[in-house]
Amino acid sequence: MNADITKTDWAPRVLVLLCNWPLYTQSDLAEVAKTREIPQVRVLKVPCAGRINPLFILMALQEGNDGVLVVGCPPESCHYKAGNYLSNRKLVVLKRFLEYLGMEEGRVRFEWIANPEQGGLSRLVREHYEHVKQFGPVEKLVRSHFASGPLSYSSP
Amino acid sequence: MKKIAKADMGRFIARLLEQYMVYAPVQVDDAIQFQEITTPSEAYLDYQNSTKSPKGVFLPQSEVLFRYNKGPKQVTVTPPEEIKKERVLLGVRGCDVRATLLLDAIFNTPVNPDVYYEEKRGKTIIIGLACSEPPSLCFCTSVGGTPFDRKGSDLFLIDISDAYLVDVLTDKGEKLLDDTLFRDATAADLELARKREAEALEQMPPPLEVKQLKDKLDGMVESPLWGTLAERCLRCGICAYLCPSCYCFDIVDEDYGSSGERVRNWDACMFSLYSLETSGHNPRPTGSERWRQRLMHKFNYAIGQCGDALCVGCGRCVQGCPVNIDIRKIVTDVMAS
Amino acid sequence: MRNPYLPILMRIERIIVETDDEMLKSFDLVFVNESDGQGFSFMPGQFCEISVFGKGEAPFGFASSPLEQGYLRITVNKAGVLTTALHDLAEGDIVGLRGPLGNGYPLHLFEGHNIVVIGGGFAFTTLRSLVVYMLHSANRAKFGEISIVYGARQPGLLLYKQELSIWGHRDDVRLYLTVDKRDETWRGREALVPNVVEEVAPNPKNAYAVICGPSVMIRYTLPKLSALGFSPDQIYTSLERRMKCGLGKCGRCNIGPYYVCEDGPVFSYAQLNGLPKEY
Amino acid sequence: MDKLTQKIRQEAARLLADHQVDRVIGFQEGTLPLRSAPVIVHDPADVDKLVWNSFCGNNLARYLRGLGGRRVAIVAKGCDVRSIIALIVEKQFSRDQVVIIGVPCQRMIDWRKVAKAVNGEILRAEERDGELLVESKGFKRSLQRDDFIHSLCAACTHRNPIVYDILVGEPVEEAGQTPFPESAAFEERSPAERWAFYKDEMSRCIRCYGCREACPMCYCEECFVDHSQPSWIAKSVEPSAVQIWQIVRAYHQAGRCVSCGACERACPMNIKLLYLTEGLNDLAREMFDFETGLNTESLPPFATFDPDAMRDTAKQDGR
Repeated sequence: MNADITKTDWAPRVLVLLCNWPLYTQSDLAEVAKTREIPQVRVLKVPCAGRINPLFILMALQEGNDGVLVVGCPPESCHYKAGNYLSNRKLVVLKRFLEYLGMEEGRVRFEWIANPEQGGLSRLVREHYEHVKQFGPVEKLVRSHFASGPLSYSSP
Repeated sequence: MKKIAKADMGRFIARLLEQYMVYAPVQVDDAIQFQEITTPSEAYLDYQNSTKSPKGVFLPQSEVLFRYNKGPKQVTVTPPEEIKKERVLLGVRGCDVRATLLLDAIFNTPVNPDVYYEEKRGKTIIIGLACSEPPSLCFCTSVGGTPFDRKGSDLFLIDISDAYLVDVLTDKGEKLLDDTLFRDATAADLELARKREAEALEQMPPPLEVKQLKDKLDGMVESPLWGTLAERCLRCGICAYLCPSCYCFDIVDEDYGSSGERVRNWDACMFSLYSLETSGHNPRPTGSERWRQRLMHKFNYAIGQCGDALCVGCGRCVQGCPVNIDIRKIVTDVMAS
Repeated sequence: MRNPYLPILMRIERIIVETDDEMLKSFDLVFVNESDGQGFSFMPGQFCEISVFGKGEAPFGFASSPLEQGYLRITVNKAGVLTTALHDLAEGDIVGLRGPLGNGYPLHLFEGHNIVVIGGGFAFTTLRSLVVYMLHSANRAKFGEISIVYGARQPGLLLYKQELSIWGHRDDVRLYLTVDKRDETWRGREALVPNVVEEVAPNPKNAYAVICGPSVMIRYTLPKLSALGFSPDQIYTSLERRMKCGLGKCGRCNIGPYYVCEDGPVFSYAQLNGLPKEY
Repeated sequence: MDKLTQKIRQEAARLLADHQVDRVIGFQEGTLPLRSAPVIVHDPADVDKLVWNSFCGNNLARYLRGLGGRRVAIVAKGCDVRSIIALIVEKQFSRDQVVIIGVPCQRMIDWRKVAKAVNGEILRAEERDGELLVESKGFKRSLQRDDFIHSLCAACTHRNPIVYDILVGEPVEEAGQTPFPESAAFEERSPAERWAFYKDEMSRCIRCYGCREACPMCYCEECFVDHSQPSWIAKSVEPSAVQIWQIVRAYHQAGRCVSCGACERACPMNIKLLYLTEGLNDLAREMFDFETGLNTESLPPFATFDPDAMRDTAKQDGR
């Protein structure tokens, strides 16, 4: 899909899955707004990192996101007590499994931050954005679209 | 009768490739499957049996029926473009060609013909390949075929050591021949081919007793056999997907927001989703009903539907079943019951 | 020849909420391209595949009669992916239609006979088509007595209330409405369909019964009809199954050697005798 | 081996005759060389079908799906028993519902390996004292049995049944943990090569779900690929859909897989699958110090956590 876009025009598309709970103050929200200034960054708030089905991440990659960043609370300060302990295990294993299969390191990333308003969130998102930019457009796991795809997928 | 030296096959395939899209058996790691080739050397004709049957040439596992675009209060529907390049299906066993003839009866119907199948079928020339070394688990002679079954092929190749004898069966086949590569076969060639045919037939196991199978199954709507089979069956789709004559399919929309495609995919009667209804009711809720369906469809209903059993004895389901459910044994058990 | 897999584009002209729980809606569809409508004809009991593009297709029996000109009606219970998507559409939206598919009720057999129509719940759709067809002034004389037994769980779940009211006032049709559980609005019967059939005791002589409804209703009504003297070849039903192609090709909807889509969906119980009970 | 078969038949006959169980799940002679087949015996008169040999590769714990309230006996080698334990941990049935006829495993033969080594179709095969006699059209050959052990069996560390009700045969000496060669070799490649390999292998997938259905742990009433609300991935063989299907199938086995190899053994397209689950098993060992099916108390790693352990409070992304 991105093949005809020249490298210089290209900017990565990044999905940020952000836990809703550490966002208390105006300055927290300002941080979220700041991340949205980065082109093609989409921030999706979730009620807890524990809500994230690993399939969300695979779907995001399949739909052509160049990076996926999950930002949650540190496990011990989860609003729901255990949500992040469980998601920590699941998401880290998924990330490491994808990298085991050859997915670029850090295309999928998990971070826990306690206080977004201290500039942490936008810095983190920017960092992730710059990190995935170096890989160029994502190819692995991207769904082939019919506009360019074949009429039948099977080698018969 | 013509013949072509094996050494010339590469040149023959190269010539085919100039004009046709060529599907041939290709060894991909440890599997042999029919796929489009771009160079003659990809074709692997010394195979015994392909892992997957060539049915996908006519009925691809996933095939776009049409594409749609959605706008506000409007939709456009675009069917796929017509196939421009004719195809050659090279090196197919007689059993697989026979399966194609059975599928013709399902898809090329006078009313509501399946236009997708029909087009691909009509634009494909079939070069059959005699089965000189039938695998031991094959049973084509039990279900009306032979290792040298020529029916349905346009050209039919018989391995005679350093050459293939070429049986020219249709005009479609004849137009592929040319004088530089194909010569008239000699009496000795014909004799050798006959010998090969006799040897191959001799290698076949004694045919299973299937004449009364349909009648027998008529009385088995309720039978403990179905439960016994279901008990061991994993309910995967291996047998159906490897089978050259299983053709069931599912139709789904793959949506991309404002546009998408309607796709048909192979389906299998062993899957629960195959018959599960929206209400949650499944008319074939367990493996027993699904096994009854599988066996009945192949050896009973199919007789009325396409004139013959939907089994060509290729042995792929026997080879592929992870728990060794063996159709030969099932048929024997049914007949003995 | 028309590619039978390509849907005809239809515009939703009217949406009617049929039941109190709003789970059933009727959709009146008109051809987007008039030319598609020319030569389009169907008979009561036939069905079509409706597409919501992006969600897929599902089969629905025609609820309108061929003699209701200008639109095709389907009535849809909100249950799965496609029907939910259909319920979310608005008037003016576009859907696809493939059909007519299958065989209708055997009207050539029915003509000259008394007809007993037995329906339950939202399975009354093609029965509506049949009744409207038979009651039409051009057709009424071809049929003998027409009786209708129609039941729903609650009064608010009866479909086609307008038609029911019209039929109730006609003197050439016997309409027996019933509900499983009455409420304050209901002054009619409170009884189960099989019991009403037993009570009104249609005469099997020179008659056909057509029965559509939930399987449990059918299971208890069939013995009542037999007891009254109806033989299996005098009782017709319309079956439903998971379907995909509607053309007898994709497998799955067969009952024994019959494909519900192609050989049905209308069957007599004589035809179904001895076949696997896969419905 | 014959003695083991005898013993299994005796025990099965006894359990059925005494109505201790209503069926015995075991192996019977297959209809193909080098393959034994699962069998479910209901009648003491049928116990002579039961056999034990080096072709009993299937994981029979798969047949404990949908057990309901029944009580059954199962012939189980090391990996089958681990699956049984894992299924008990996941509350699929209770321990007293299964009478485990444990058999210390002699390591099973990989019929594909033999087929590859022998030129021509194998018509008959027989195992005799460490020898594998195979008969092909026109010739017979004797092979060293140990050269054709399934790669997973060769690396197995739990050949003895961990729990059992009846033990048939003598316990074997367990080997220590060694890296699984196929995943070790995979890991040594560059990321690009790894992805290319995965992509290439998956291009043969026909979505028959043989891998899923052969696996004792894939017991979900509805698999994620079959969901319609939401529909996670396309039902077609579109490459990314197929790749995600297999990633998630393997991933759902993280900390649940017992390394029996049922998935890869079942694959009709000879797709390599073991480096996926073995890679995850390595991760489970490294991150959570966990191995599946060793006791009936430990929950699989994704079902629990340990707030005191570093591994659960610090993110472990291995970078």
